[in-house]
Amino acid sequence: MIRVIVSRDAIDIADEFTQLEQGGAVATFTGLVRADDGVATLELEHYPGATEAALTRLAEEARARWSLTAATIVHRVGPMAPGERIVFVGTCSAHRAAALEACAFLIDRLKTDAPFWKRETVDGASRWVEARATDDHAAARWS
Amino acid sequence: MIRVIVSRDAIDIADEFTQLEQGGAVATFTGLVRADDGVATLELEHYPGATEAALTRLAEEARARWSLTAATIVHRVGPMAPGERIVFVGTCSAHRAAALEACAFLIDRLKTDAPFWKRETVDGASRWVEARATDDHAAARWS
Amino acid sequence: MKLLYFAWVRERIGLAEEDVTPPATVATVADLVAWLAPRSPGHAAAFTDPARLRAAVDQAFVPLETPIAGVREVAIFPPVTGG
Amino acid sequence: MKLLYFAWVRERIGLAEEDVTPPATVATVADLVAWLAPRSPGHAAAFTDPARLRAAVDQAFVPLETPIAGVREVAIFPPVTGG
Repeated sequence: MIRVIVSRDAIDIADEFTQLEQGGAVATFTGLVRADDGVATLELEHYPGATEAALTRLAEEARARWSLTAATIVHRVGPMAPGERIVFVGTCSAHRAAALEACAFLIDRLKTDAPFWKRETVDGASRWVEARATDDHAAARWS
Repeated sequence: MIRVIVSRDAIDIADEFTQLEQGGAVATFTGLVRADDGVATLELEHYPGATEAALTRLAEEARARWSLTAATIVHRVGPMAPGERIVFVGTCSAHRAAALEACAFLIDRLKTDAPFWKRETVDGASRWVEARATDDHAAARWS
Repeated sequence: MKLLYFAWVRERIGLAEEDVTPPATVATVADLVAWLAPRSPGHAAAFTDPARLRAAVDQAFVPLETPIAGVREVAIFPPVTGG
Repeated sequence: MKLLYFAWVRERIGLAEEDVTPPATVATVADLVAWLAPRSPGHAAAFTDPARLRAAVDQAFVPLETPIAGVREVAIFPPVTGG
């Protein structure tokens, strides 16, 4: 089962696990708003329509490549506070190596292939987060 | 924070996430009792004392090697039904690659380094699960 | 042709979207960016450095050299920073 | 010396643990296994094939060639299958 959600709502981990658990091995990655470098709020902008299509393509690619029984991508948009979950990626497979690799693939590629933009407020000043070259490298190792 | 639990109780995912979320990136692996090959029940035996020590050593090793802010290993013992969670491994780090690698390390090494034994009941017959050579290979790639 | 702008591209231009009809000499996304730049001080500010821009054509990510003949929607934005 | 047995080793022997005092000629875990085998038909059945056995000495996993002089607790069991 492919599940792709782009929403302003908080991510419910217990509910996501219930949906994912379709086999013997479940791997997940969760990204949280950093609380440690003075970020007061984070705001996520996205490209409606194109975002969901990009995430669905990624999930379908992972499902085919690693024979997954389930793949979930949930990404929040809108304003968020430090410590809140921005993104949740989950994979389920009969085999643990497949679940783990597919999960790493999804989060690496999501960082470079999905149209999201982060805006941070630090010490009262708001700025767009710059893309990092390390994300391109992480994504490139899967192709 | 290192958290190691060996218990007959069901694994509460939402609670484990709350304990793990100590940084920007959380990776988890969850193993479920397989429901697809006729297994009616699974029973986990362990070596009390030695189990907790082995899991704590593994978690400490992962924390030092990947600079984790949190590492959790929860392993159930006793009888379990298909679909139930046997094991939960979670890692938290400032960086996603560290969290993902440490999580894969923990589950690979746990399979070979912790004193658990599985007994399955299939079609009314009970048998001890045989160790698999692939688990040794998966664990060896970390040393 | 519908144009969509995101993040600081949107903010500098002051518009989230607009409709334009570029001449036939505007063949690629890069040509489009160069053609748009003089429309306003905001467009000029957004399109100063094309190396910092990315694009999608009909919702697919593409290089700026991609032809735009016949496309309905072009989005122009900074490198993505999700996840 | 306290001995602990797990999984099918425990089942075949019919004991989870026992206390033994092996002679000084029993130097390693492998020697101990050979010395224990004749104690009962259950011990013999459990220790038929030492290649299928693993051990821990004072709760640390060790090869069967490990010396046991001075140790308090030896556990003998099949390869582990957790996770």
